[in-house]
Amino acid sequence: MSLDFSTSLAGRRFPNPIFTASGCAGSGKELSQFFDLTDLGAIVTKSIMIKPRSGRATPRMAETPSGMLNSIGLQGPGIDLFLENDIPWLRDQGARIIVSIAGETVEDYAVLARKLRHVSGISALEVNISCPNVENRGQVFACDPATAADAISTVRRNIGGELPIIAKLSPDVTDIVSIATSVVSAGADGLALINTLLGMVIDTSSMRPKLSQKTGGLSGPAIRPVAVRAIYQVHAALPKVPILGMGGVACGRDALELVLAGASAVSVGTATFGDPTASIRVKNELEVLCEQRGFNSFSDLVGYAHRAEDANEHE
Amino acid sequence: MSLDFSTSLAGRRFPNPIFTASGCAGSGKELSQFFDLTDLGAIVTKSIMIKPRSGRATPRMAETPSGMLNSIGLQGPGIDLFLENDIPWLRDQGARIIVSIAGETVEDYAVLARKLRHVSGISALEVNISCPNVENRGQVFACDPATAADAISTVRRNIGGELPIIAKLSPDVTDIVSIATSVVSAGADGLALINTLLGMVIDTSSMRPKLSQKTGGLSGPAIRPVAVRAIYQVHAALPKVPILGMGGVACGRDALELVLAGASAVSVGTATFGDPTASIRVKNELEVLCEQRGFNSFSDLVGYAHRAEDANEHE
Amino acid sequence: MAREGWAMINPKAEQITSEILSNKKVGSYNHMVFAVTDLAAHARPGNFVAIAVGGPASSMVLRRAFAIYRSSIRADGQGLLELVVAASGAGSTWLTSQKVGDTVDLIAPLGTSFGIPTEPVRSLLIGGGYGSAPLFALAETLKARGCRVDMVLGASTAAKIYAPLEGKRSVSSLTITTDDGSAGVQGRVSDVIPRIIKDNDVEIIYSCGPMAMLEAITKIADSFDVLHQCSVEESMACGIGVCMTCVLPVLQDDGTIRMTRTCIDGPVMDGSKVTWTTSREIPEGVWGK
Amino acid sequence: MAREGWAMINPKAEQITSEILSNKKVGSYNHMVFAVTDLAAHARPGNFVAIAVGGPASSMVLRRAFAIYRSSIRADGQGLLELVVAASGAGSTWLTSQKVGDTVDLIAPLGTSFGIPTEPVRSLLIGGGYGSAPLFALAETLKARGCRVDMVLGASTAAKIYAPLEGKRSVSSLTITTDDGSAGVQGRVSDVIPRIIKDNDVEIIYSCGPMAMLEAITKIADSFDVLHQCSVEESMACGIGVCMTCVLPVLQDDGTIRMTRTCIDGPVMDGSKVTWTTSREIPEGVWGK
Ligand SMILES: Cc1cc2nc3c(=O)[nH]c(=O)nc-3n(C[C@H](O)[C@H](O)[C@H](O)COP(=O)(O)OP(=O)(O)OC[C@H]3O[C@@H](n4cnc5c(N)ncnc54)[C@H](O)[C@@H]3O)c2cc1C
Ligand SMILES: Cc1cc2nc3c(=O)[nH]c(=O)nc-3n(C[C@H](O)[C@H](O)[C@H](O)COP(=O)(O)OP(=O)(O)OC[C@H]3O[C@@H](n4cnc5c(N)ncnc54)[C@H](O)[C@@H]3O)c2cc1C
Ligand SMILES: Cc1cc2nc3c(=O)[nH]c(=O)nc-3n(C[C@H](O)[C@H](O)[C@H](O)COP(=O)(O)O)c2cc1C
Ligand SMILES: Cc1cc2nc3c(=O)[nH]c(=O)nc-3n(C[C@H](O)[C@H](O)[C@H](O)COP(=O)(O)O)c2cc1C
Ligand code: FES
Ligand code: FES
Repeated sequence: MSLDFSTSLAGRRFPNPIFTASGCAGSGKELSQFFDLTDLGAIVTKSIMIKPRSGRATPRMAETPSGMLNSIGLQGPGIDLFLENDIPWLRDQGARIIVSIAGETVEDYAVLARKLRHVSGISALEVNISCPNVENRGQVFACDPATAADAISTVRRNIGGELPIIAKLSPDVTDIVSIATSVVSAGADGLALINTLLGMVIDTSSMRPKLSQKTGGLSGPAIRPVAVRAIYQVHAALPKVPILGMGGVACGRDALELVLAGASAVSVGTATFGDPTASIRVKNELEVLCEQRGFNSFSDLVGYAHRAEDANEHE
Repeated sequence: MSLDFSTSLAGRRFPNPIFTASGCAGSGKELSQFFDLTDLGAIVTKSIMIKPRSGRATPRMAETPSGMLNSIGLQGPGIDLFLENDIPWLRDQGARIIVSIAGETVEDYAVLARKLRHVSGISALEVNISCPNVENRGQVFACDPATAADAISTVRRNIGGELPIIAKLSPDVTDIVSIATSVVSAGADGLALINTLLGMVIDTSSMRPKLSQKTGGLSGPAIRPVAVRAIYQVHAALPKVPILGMGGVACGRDALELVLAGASAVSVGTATFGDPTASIRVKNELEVLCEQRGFNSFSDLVGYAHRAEDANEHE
Repeated sequence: MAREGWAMINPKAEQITSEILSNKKVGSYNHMVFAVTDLAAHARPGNFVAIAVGGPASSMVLRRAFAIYRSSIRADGQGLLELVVAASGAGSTWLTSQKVGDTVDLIAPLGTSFGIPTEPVRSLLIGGGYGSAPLFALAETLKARGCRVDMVLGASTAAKIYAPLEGKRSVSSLTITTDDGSAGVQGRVSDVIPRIIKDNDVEIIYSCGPMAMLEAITKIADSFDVLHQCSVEESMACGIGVCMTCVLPVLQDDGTIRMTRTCIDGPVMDGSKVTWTTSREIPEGVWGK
Repeated sequence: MAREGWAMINPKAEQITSEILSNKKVGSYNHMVFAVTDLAAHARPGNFVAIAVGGPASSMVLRRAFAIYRSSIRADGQGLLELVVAASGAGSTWLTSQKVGDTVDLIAPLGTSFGIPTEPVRSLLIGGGYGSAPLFALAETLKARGCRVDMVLGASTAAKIYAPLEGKRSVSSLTITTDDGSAGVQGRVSDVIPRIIKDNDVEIIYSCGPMAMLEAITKIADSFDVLHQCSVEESMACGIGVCMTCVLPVLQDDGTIRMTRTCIDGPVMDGSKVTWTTSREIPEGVWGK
């Protein structure tokens, strides 16, 4: 029997579990040069804000051992131009679309949700709450259960009952399970784990922080053990909440690791910078690995590492 | 003029700023096969507990991209045998000794401090508070400002006024500055930053967590950007509190990065596993880098990356 | 934005495993030849390649960009790409230490190329350090179009001037400057350019080199009201337009200044449209600031 | 603990840059020869080497341990170490793909060695897969001491039996077992050992191979009351005794069972003193549990 490689996330079905990661696939156009976007489970768009954003000054990146720092600062055209240009184009390609939104205030999230409410052709919203909350001394929404829940419940109220909400959490917290629990109570249908870790590189020639904004987000294989841990912990605590996993996935083995920890789908981010077709390769390799392990359905592998030590092994 | 490579940490002077990292240098004997222990600024001993500890079952480690996970579980002989065997031996070598202690209850820290109070030949105590607090649902001491302060003030009270206390913090917190501030108020003379990050690896063959205890501590170059960020943040907030930096240092450049961020001394951990003489190499390389930059005194480099953007450059 | 349709983003780019056919030290640089497909036929002067570095277990997750020095199809049909690589950090040091017969993962051709005038014009090509690399192929193309080509190459010291004999064939004059005077005129390229522009009545400048040099050339070009196409060099994480790390503030056709990706809307850009800035801040007036 | 003074911890170990002199595929393995200093003279059967893998920009931070197959000093004084390497994961695959003339960073000799009886005894050497590697040099040593040496090698399939002709010189009998029957007896080493022990009146068993095999052999050895020295294989982060990752529960002279480092108090250990456990828990009775 052949493998059913489709997955379900927050009530939606996707033909396969490999997605792009927000901010790591441009508008989709750039990658469509290298492969057909419909070959992926979904395209997750770069987090969009209400207004056009220049992002931060350069240098915006620094390579680190098995990873990189970025401080793009959410450069983008703003929601109106995004809905005018990017979404129709992706829809024309036949790609499944997950729109990522980001705000600086709770009201921002409300506005964005209302703008997206009646847009057709979107499979889900990914709500990036790893942004500084300008109303709360710049503290990141995702760093506090209450402000995280605030942002999510606001989206829930404004988006209506249709579109699934995936809350994207930051790993830079003392207790990620409490944040996860809080946003799920606030109406999140799924969780995206993990966003980047806060890091810094100092240029030992100039003897100053390398990035113009000093700190940046650490991504890539270096952080994979943190992603696996976060996904495992959250899946153990909230086994029914679907997880979109990400963090350092560069091959099928890596994706499988996140799936076994509890991810129902996996986004490929930084790996795409080193290899434009990384996501397609990850997808193909993961499919083979699932088959080799004798599973008929991808969904049986989700969270499989949680089974009891003495559980009967899968035949 | 030649470089003054000595450093001062929590009121004690060390001939150079490169130390071993707790848990990464055995008892010292094993490394003394490869170099003279007095060539390092200090030897930081493996965290010792009150009683003998078997540590955790194997597998205790997993390699990760540019890093590794460990879950040794503080295997050790207990404080009495440690004081009987390890300390006299290190003292005989002429090594400068920083003793790391770890407890499961606040009272453990009190007992350990009292046992160490009158031991001669110790330069400082490193208090590892990244341990589960059995009296508080296993929550790690270092993850909460109050429990972290509890452990430190207990050590302070029991150690007397003589021996400097360096509190070793975990990076797995939402706000490391608040923890740092709290332990300094509680009597810490210095801070050790950072302990390992909580991570997990899943074996994709057995489809279970690779480590017997599932999670482990992530160390090595992969985490260096997190260490630099933590040191930079804490030094910015508490510029007068000396920092013993660590996390992914494998060469002189890496050590310099931590120093520029604010570390007065740097411990070399995981790198020693890949290269027994790593700490000596780091020391020699760092010395050259300091000289090349025209500094007369190592201490002028500590926190140098914090100077104002328009500050006059060092001549 | 200048770029309109998605079909225009690197339409000829291919990702291939490429064998190193030659690797020779020339002054401070390594001249390296790579076996490629007939993508070589599509590479234009100014395009770059992106190479994965460090081997299968590499800790370096990002590609390195290199300007194409020459691209050609050998008589036997084998496509060739030639690069000039300075061993500076870990990635380029790894690349230059690869041996003939070793293979690398390479994507090319990427980015914009130098605009070639349809009429014969008097051109000045200016390169700093390995920035001379893309200029020789450009010189050939311009020469073939009947253009006059003068060239200025500058570097800190003689060993960092890359100017092989065969490369200089198409050049009417070559002026060299070095900071230490070890070759040519002591000084910077900007010291000698104004006179060359005047003497030869230069109509267009092409440049490639460090950002500070490009900025200085832009000022001179603007003061003489001469066109200036420069190949910029910003840190690039992806090289294919998906990461937004490589941006510069560039004046758009709609009058806005936008943070523009130098990997797909560059590396060749109109110098006068770039807001050159040394401060680590977004300049005033940039769209979305 | 068996080991008393610090001076006894790997007293002859050296860290060197070592050139690969030969690298040949033999069945499933690579037989590799490394140029070393006269540390080769200090290596004893059972010792291992620790090699850094992945090159200068490696993402692999830990060394890999390999049992020494042979160590010798060539006529011209050149020290040689020979290893048998199975390309399994990223590190060993990197190592086996290095070419003759490439260099690696290597530390040797490390760990304990097989104890050699002072009197001639009847010995049985048992290897699983590449676990045969250290047994041939041991066989030579035993033979030179007048011991009878029988050998059993087992693996899943014929290609995984490493038993070169020159290695077998010192062996009185060689029995091979494979799971799939592609060579020798179909089955496991434990199926054939009891008969060999009885037939040859074996006094001491030396073994090297997977942990499950060593455990099975320990049971048999104990049942026949035969000495059993085994070379264990636990994941090692450092190989020099500083990390505590490589431990096994081992009975000490003072009667306690302690989590003992297999890199410095092993890899060769007394099989009957090891608490073999497949559960991922510390067994009851271990000191400090
Ligand atoms: C469009 C373009 C064309 C280039 N052409 C050439 C060329 O023809 N010959 C050549 O030798 N080099 C060229 N470079 C620079 C080259 O891509 C490498 O960045 C440089 O070799 C240093 O890399 P490294 O790995 O040795 O240094 P590392 O310090 O290891 O690099 C770390 C990171 O910083 C980036 N970085 C470091 N230095 C530079 C730099 N000067 N410019 C941009 N990014 C940098 C690297 O790309 C990498 O991501 C070009 C760069 C760009 C963007
Ligand atoms: C004392 C000793 C002697 C050994 N002798 C040999 C030998 O003669 N020939 C040979 O081919 N191999 C030998 N090994 C195994 C070898 O050290 C490597 O672990 C193995 O080659 C797999 O490494 P990798 O990098 O390919 O796999 P990876 O999966 O990349 O390894 C990841 C990590 O897990 C560890 N690991 C993986 N497999 C094993 C294993 N089977 N045993 C211990 N650790 C493992 C690695 O050391 C590494 O730290 C020996 C190991 C030990 C401890
Ligand atoms: C250059 C870059 C830009 C990113 N932009 C966003 C973003 O806009 N929104 C978001 O939620 N995450 C963003 N991320 C985080 C990724 O989506 C992902 O969560 C993270 O990088 C970990 O995955 P990876 O290791 O596969 O890259 C960005 C990451 C990178 C490297
Ligand atoms: C095997 C291992 C054991 C460790 N044991 C201890 C310990 O006993 N006490 C402690 O405070 N830190 C311990 N650490 C943490 C290190 O001291 C250090 O903080 C951390 O590894 C980061 O530094 P590195 O990247 O240089 O290893 C241990 C780390 C490793 C890898
Ligand atoms: S380098 Fe990624 S967008 Fe230009
Ligand atoms: S491998 Fe580190 S103590 Fe044995």
